[in-house]
Amino acid sequence: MKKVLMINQSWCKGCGICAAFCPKGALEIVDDKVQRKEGTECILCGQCELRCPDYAIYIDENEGDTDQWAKSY
Amino acid sequence: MKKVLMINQSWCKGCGICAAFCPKGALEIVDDKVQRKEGTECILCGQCELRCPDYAIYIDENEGDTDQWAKSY
Amino acid sequence: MGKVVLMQGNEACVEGALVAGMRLFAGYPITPSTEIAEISAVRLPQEGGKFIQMEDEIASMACAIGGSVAGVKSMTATSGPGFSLKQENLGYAALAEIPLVVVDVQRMGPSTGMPTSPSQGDMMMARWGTHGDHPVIALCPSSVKETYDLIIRAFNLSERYRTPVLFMMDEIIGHLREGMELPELEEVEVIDRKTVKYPEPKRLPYHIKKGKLVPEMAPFGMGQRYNMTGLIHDESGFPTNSNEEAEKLIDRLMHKVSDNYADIVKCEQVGMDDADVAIFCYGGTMRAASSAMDEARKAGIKCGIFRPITIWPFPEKELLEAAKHVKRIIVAEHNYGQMVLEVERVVKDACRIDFLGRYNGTVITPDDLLAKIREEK
Amino acid sequence: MGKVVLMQGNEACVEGALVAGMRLFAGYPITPSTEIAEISAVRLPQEGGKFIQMEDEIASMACAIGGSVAGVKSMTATSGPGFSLKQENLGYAALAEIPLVVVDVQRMGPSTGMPTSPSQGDMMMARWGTHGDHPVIALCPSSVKETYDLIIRAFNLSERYRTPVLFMMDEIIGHLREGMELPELEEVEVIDRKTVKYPEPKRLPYHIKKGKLVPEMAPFGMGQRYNMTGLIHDESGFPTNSNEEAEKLIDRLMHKVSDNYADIVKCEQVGMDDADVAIFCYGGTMRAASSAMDEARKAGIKCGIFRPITIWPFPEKELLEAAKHVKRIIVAEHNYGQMVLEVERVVKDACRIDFLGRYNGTVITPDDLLAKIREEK
Amino acid sequence: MTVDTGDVSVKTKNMSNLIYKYMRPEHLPQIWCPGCGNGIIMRDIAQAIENLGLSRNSTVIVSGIGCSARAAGYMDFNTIHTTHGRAIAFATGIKLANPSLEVIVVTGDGDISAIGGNHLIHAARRNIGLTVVVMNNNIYGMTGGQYSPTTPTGAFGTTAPYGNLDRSFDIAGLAYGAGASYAARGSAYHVQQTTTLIQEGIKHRGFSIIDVASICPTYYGRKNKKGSAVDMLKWQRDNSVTVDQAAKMSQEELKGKLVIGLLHQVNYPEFTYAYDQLIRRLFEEREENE
Amino acid sequence: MTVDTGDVSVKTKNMSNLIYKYMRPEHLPQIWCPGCGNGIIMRDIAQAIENLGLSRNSTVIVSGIGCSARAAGYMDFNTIHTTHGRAIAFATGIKLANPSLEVIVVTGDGDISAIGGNHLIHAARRNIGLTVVVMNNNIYGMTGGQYSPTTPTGAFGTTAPYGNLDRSFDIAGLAYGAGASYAARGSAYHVQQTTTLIQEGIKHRGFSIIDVASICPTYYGRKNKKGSAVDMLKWQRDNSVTVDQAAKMSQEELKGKLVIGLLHQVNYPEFTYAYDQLIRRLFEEREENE
Amino acid sequence: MSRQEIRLAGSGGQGIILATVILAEAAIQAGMNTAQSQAYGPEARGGSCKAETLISDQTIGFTKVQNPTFLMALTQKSLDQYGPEVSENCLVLIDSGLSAPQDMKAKRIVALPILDTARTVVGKIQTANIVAVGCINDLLGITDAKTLEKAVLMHVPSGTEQLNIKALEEGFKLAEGHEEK
Amino acid sequence: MSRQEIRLAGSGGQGIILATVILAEAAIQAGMNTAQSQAYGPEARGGSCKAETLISDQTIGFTKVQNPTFLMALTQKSLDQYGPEVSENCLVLIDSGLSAPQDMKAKRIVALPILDTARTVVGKIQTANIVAVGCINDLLGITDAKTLEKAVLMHVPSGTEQLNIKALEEGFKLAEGHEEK
Ligand SMILES: Cc1ncc(C[n+]2csc(CCOP(=O)(O)OP(=O)(O)O)c2C)c(N)n1
Ligand SMILES: Cc1ncc(C[n+]2csc(CCOP(=O)(O)OP(=O)(O)O)c2C)c(N)n1
Ligand code: SF4
Ligand code: SF4
Ligand code: SF4
Ligand code: SF4
Ligand code: SF4
Ligand code: SF4
Ligand SMILES: [Mg+2]
Ligand SMILES: [Mg+2]
Repeated sequence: MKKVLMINQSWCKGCGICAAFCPKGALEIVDDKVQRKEGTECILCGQCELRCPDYAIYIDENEGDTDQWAKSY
Repeated sequence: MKKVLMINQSWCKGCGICAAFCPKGALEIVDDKVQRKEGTECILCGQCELRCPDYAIYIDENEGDTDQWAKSY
Repeated sequence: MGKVVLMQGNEACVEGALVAGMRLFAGYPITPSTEIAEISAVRLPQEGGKFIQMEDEIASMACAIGGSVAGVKSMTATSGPGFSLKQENLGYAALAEIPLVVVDVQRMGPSTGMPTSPSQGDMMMARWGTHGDHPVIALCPSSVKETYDLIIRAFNLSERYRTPVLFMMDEIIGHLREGMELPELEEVEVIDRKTVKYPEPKRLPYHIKKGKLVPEMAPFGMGQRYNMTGLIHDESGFPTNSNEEAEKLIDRLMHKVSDNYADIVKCEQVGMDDADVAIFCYGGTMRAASSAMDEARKAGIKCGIFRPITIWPFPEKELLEAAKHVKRIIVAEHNYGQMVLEVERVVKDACRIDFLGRYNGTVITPDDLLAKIREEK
Repeated sequence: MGKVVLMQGNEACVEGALVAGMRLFAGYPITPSTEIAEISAVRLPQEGGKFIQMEDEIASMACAIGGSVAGVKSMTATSGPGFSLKQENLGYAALAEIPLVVVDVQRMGPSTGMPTSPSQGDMMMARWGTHGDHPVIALCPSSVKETYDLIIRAFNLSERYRTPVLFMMDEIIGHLREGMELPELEEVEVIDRKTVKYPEPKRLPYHIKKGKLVPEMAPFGMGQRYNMTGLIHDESGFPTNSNEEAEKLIDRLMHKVSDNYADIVKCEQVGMDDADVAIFCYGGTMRAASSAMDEARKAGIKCGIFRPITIWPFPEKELLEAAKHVKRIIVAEHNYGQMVLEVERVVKDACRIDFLGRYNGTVITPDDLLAKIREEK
Repeated sequence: MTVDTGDVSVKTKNMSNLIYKYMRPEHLPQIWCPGCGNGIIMRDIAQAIENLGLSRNSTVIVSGIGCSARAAGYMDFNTIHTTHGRAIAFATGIKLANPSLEVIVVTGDGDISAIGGNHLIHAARRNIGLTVVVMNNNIYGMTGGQYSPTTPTGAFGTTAPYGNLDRSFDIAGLAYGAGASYAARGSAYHVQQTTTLIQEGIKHRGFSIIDVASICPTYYGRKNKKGSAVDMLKWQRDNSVTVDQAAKMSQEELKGKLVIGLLHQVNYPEFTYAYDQLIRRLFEEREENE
Repeated sequence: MTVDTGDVSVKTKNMSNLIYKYMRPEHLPQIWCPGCGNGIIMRDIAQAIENLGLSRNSTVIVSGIGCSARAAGYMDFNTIHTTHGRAIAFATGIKLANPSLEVIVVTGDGDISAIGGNHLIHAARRNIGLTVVVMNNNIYGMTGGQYSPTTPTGAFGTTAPYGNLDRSFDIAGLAYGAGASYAARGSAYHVQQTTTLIQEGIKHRGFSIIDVASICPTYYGRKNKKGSAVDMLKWQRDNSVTVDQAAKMSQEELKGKLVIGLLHQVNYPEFTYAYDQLIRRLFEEREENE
Repeated sequence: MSRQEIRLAGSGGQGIILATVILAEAAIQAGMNTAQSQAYGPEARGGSCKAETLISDQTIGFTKVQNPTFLMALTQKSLDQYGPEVSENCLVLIDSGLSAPQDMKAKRIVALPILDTARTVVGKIQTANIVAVGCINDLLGITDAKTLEKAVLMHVPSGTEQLNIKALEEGFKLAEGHEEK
Repeated sequence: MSRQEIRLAGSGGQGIILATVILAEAAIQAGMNTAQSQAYGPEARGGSCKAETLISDQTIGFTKVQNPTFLMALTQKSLDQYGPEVSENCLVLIDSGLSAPQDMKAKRIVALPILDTARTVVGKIQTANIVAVGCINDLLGITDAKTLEKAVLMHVPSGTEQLNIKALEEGFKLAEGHEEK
């Protein structure tokens, strides 16, 4: 199954750790919440997941039927 | 002034430590109290004083006017 | 009839506790409770239980609580200075509703005081020693046999009400050896812990099932995962900032004891049917009182004895009733005046109250009591 | 008129203590008393004094005692759980007669409870928290200004009576900021320690000179070598097994406080001249009471307030007298019912007693009190 | 496997399998501040448990009081949040009563080394089979930034307004000196290494301690001008050396460095095991006599 | 000088000058049992003080509770017998309030390392200028022979009827691990060496500890078949090695040996000194600003 | 000045407590009585936070705000929480970015771009509380500008005086032309 | 048997407490009531030491000896201390080595060479307490020899049974031909 990057914005506190340590600069913090940065590539390395203190970002299998940002969480 | 071996029998608890570590075997315990052992020599080495837990035996200058055992203490 | 054996009070405390099911004892030596630790150290491993000497009394209390949380009936024992140190975690056990028995063999204080002298100076500390409000159950034995029986009751109460029970001994009984009849074990009532038998999904660990007094406990490891805390919590066991939940919790804790006054509170009344003067006493003081009463009656004075066996909650109903039928109550205790304050509060103006306190390391004698009985102000 | 400044209760506690001569503070942080440590840490070295953060509350209490023994006015501060831990050494200080001030900014318990919520749940612990019998002086401020003034009085009492003084604050006052007038320093009465001025050979450290209340203290290092102990001791400061000496000591300790009731016990009575109903309250609760009284009077109800400032010894004389002139006393406190027990004991049947307790983390409001005032059973 | 370039998907549980399995999501996100290192370390513990395949039902998490101590409430095990400093003493009772439980203590630097210091050294001495994970942020977070026994000399806290005069504890070193049979140091930044150290600590039969450098941007960071959470993690990244590297460095070179790795491991009989042996012996002796 | 062969003289004071000067003879002999090692060690302390020429008036002896703690009452200084385990915490207050005092803590193994363990490690960490002399008899004497944190594994006590399962503390080692800047070990037998170690400990500016092996024939000796006081001292004589000798021995060879001597010494700023510097700094800054 | 019961709400890091302290200080400096307090709690760590000041020329008995005469909210969450609690007559100040909840009874609502002003005009979002203090003083007329400035200077960390005075002035300006919704 | 109030005194290490425990045990075995206790205190460490047993066929209220009917002292110090406290009718047993103090009111005094017997006949001074137990039982007639022997065996350490039985027998013998002074 396809791996995807998941974001649970309702848990994100906007600390910026994920973004700072993403090897691809693929994340940014907007209005105290993390989001994918346009025009960057995520290589699903999982670094963000390992260091997010709030478990708000992680890699998962794509079981869902949508590929939208998980803003509504 | 002459050095002498002093004994304060009222403080002596008869533990036998002084006698055991006297290099000359010059002390003995009788009725739970230390005393000089007859026929032995005391060299005033002070070992007994150092180890007596009850400060009942010690070397002192002979200021007194008696050379008796200090049984009456 | 069971076998009669010679036993010391402190020993009876351990033997009774073993019968009640104690299988963990955590303690720290202190005169005059030390024999309880020493005998536990010998006896527990023989029964497959464990004794541990912790680094201090705080740790002992915490360790005993831990043992209970893991499902093992636990006890700790100490004397005055150590009892002071156990207070913080006593509050924890009361709030988190952890059954265990804490023995205090009282000695003369304050501070190091006179370590080997008898006293009953910790009675109020048993009630008020820790911060905040919480329920307290405390018992006081007055013979070796009663120590044995009552420590079993202490464990039973702690299990029934899920609360620490204080066992307030004194040196008089702790170090007394006398003959006592061992009960037939089958005849001893032992209340086993009401535990959750199989894990229930979404179970609320502090929810009380219909008809139950307290939430059933789930020993750690049995499969029912939940949270315990010393913070104010709701039925889920998690901290809450809700003022309603806080009030509900404190009310419930208090009421589980006060609503069951009749089950918990026991006292002995001797010769009170026709008494004019009553001796109010507890623990080892009872022994002088009973001799004094005999003497007084011989001298034609109608003397009786009112003895709380449960000292906390205070037997106020029985005492008030009794006070109405006597002219005087003499409160005799080995302290500067502790339970006498409760007697005053409860009895109000129902009868005269005299106080005989002893706080010099000696024991109140029958003669002391007789003199007080004869004294007319 | 002195300058009016905005100050927090906890800050006033430190500033007052500095004026009283505090030069050593030993503490361990705990909400809601932490500011007292924090402000002490800033202010003490500025005044040539010392702040130390110890490893726990037991050590803090011991360290403060040590400071006092070496001749420096010392203080420690904490909240409920830490107050539990200080109890053992509090008994030591009482027995060895060491002046110092112990502040407890109460928070809601039992156990960790609701750490940031107001409470007055440690009032009985202040009296009974440690083992054995010992005297207790405890004060309760009900405004920032009173905190400042009363902490000075706490130090003065501790020096005059050579005894630890408990300063029982609550979160309401501890975290309240209000304006207060700084006194002119010359006008502040500060009692300096009565110390031995030059070493006297064979001086008995616990001997009381004629006309003195307590034995003069000799700070360690001034040349008067002697012994202090937490064991029962005689005038020489050495342990004794004499029962007479034991009784003499305990009696003396108790009497130095009880005989000076008039000097030590203070209370405030507002509107009690013509009151039909009195609110009994202390500490932060006073603020709701004074608003409630105003409202009640507006509504034609003759309401008064009886407020102990000294809470231990309990102001029983004044209270009993007051009780005789009112129909009802409403005891309002932020706990499940602590001082109300003392009120009951003292007032007996002199008037009706109602209780308004709050133990859910919220504050009693004037409306709560008014409702109680209007309530007729 | 083709590497996905970053699709994002909605899934009802809204969290990774690890979190779903080992945490109590209804209580997340934690009360911890944004960027607090504790969340990272708590995840390390979960990962270590996952790697070892421990049963949640027979694992106990014990904590004291502090920000860090709140961890117990978030983890889906048998959890108990005790009194300040006493976690190890409670844990000792639990382990003794039921040695088959895996007992993990999660604690802060103040909790374990200030008020709780005595229990730490005695548990280490006894070699009782507990695993202690310290979320060491060099400060008292919960009470608002007072210096702790691990605050470096000269650093600031609300009670060290002029710079801390105390020297600081090396918690792992202290525990080792007291007899801990396993002592290691990790950091919030070094997620994988720390996970492994915790994992090995749990596996170790005896008392083990993993002192993990956490970050408290709110108090320690602010008071000491250490910048944001990100800055603090970067500091850890840039100033850590492994135990092996450290062995080759001078005292001077080691100044200001964080030494990460397994500091010490040795085998002694575990306390509750020895106790069970004793009971067995007594039972056998009794049988022989009967 | 002709050596006298043992005349005995009566003198009113009935004791040596050392004892006369530093003890309170009206309280002698001590309540200690016959042959108790504490008396020897107490004399060592007095001798060390004599050698250093300390003033009795500016020397403070602080003790906790235990047989050993009774020492305070016998010594003619400013003496304070505190609560069990808390001597160091009291002493910290005394030293802080008046750093010019020489503060010596006299304590037992239980007092200092069981209930008082936390204060020990924190005072060591702070490097506050106290000198701690431990009368270490490997047992709780005062309460009648329960095992202590220094009772060897396998040894007996009233609460270790089947042999002690705990491992034991090396008190000097523990204090060193916690940061003590001076740590030494003496014994009741080695009077002169121990005196010197105490003397150097007092001289040392900072926290110093001298862990002295005492003997308790009444409880430890009896419970563990160690014979009389004399036998126990002989054991110390025959089984001690110096630090230097120990350095050349293997772990195996060191088993059951008592290592005597200075274990560790290093210089850090003493705590109350650092504090006074801070106050001076603040005063100077204020003056500058005014 | 008649009795004012002032409640300020926002999120943990917004300096809400300091704002009430400054208002209380201003009241003192203006010769009035005051009682300032705050809700402590885990909320202080990130969640919403409230602080209060009573100001009156009478002696202050009960020290807690019971019936706010003024409420300010700087976050939607805190507005949603505390907004509905206040009565009709309470004056409510909200940041322009927020929208008043449906169940709010208060009629007098002022929306001002406090956060934005701090961020963009003053240049530091952390000064929002001081901007707010300026607005509040203007709205309630607690004291004159000079006294308020003094109060601010007594309570802000040294080194930040300039910045905070600027923030205060921007607050004054903001409130000047305000309009009640 | 009528109520006996037995007090034993000696020095710390003489096993005085054990002796009273054995007497108490003997009483129990003989179907009587008993209350045994001892003075704890620093005295236990070397100084003089006292222990007590009440024996009665009635229920025992107050548990402490108030008016001893029997006193034994094994050291001069303890005899000097406790001797003068007892009344005329108290039976006093002392070791032959001791001399009764002047101010002792008791008339019935028995001196027996207890210590000497233990040391020389039994061969171990530590057995003096058991020798004494034998004497006391004989003097007071608490129970028969068999029961007393059982009581002794219940309380002496295993391995020392032989020695103690011998001591007990020597005690019996000693008391047999005794003579009150
Ligand atoms: C007996 C007691 N003393 C003090 C406190 C207050 N208190 C709570 S947490 C804490 C410090 C916590 O520090 P640490 O363990 O380092 O945890 P952190 O918050 O930094 O994670 C203190 C002093 C308390 N709850 N109980
Ligand atoms: C809080 C407290 N707990 C326990 C005791 C009882 N107690 C007195 S001394 C002692 C042990 C002393 O052991 P140690 O320090 O080794 O001294 P020793 O008697 O062996 O010299 C104990 C447990 C006490 N007095 N106070
Ligand atoms: S998975 Fe790796 S590349 Fe993708 S966002 Fe996270 S850290 Fe960046
Ligand atoms: S690390 Fe987590 S909490 Fe922090 S910004 Fe990224 S997703 Fe949000
Ligand atoms: S060492 Fe001292 S107490 Fe012991 S026998 Fe010799 S003189 Fe007596
Ligand atoms: S001085 Fe020396 S020789 Fe003389 S008795 Fe003492 S130890 Fe023996
Ligand atoms: S205060 Fe520090 S340790 Fe506590 S939650 Fe915030 S960042 Fe974490
Ligand atoms: S019991 Fe041991 S330590 Fe205590 S006095 Fe006796 S021999 Fe010394
Ligand atoms: Mg921390
Ligand atoms: Mg010892």
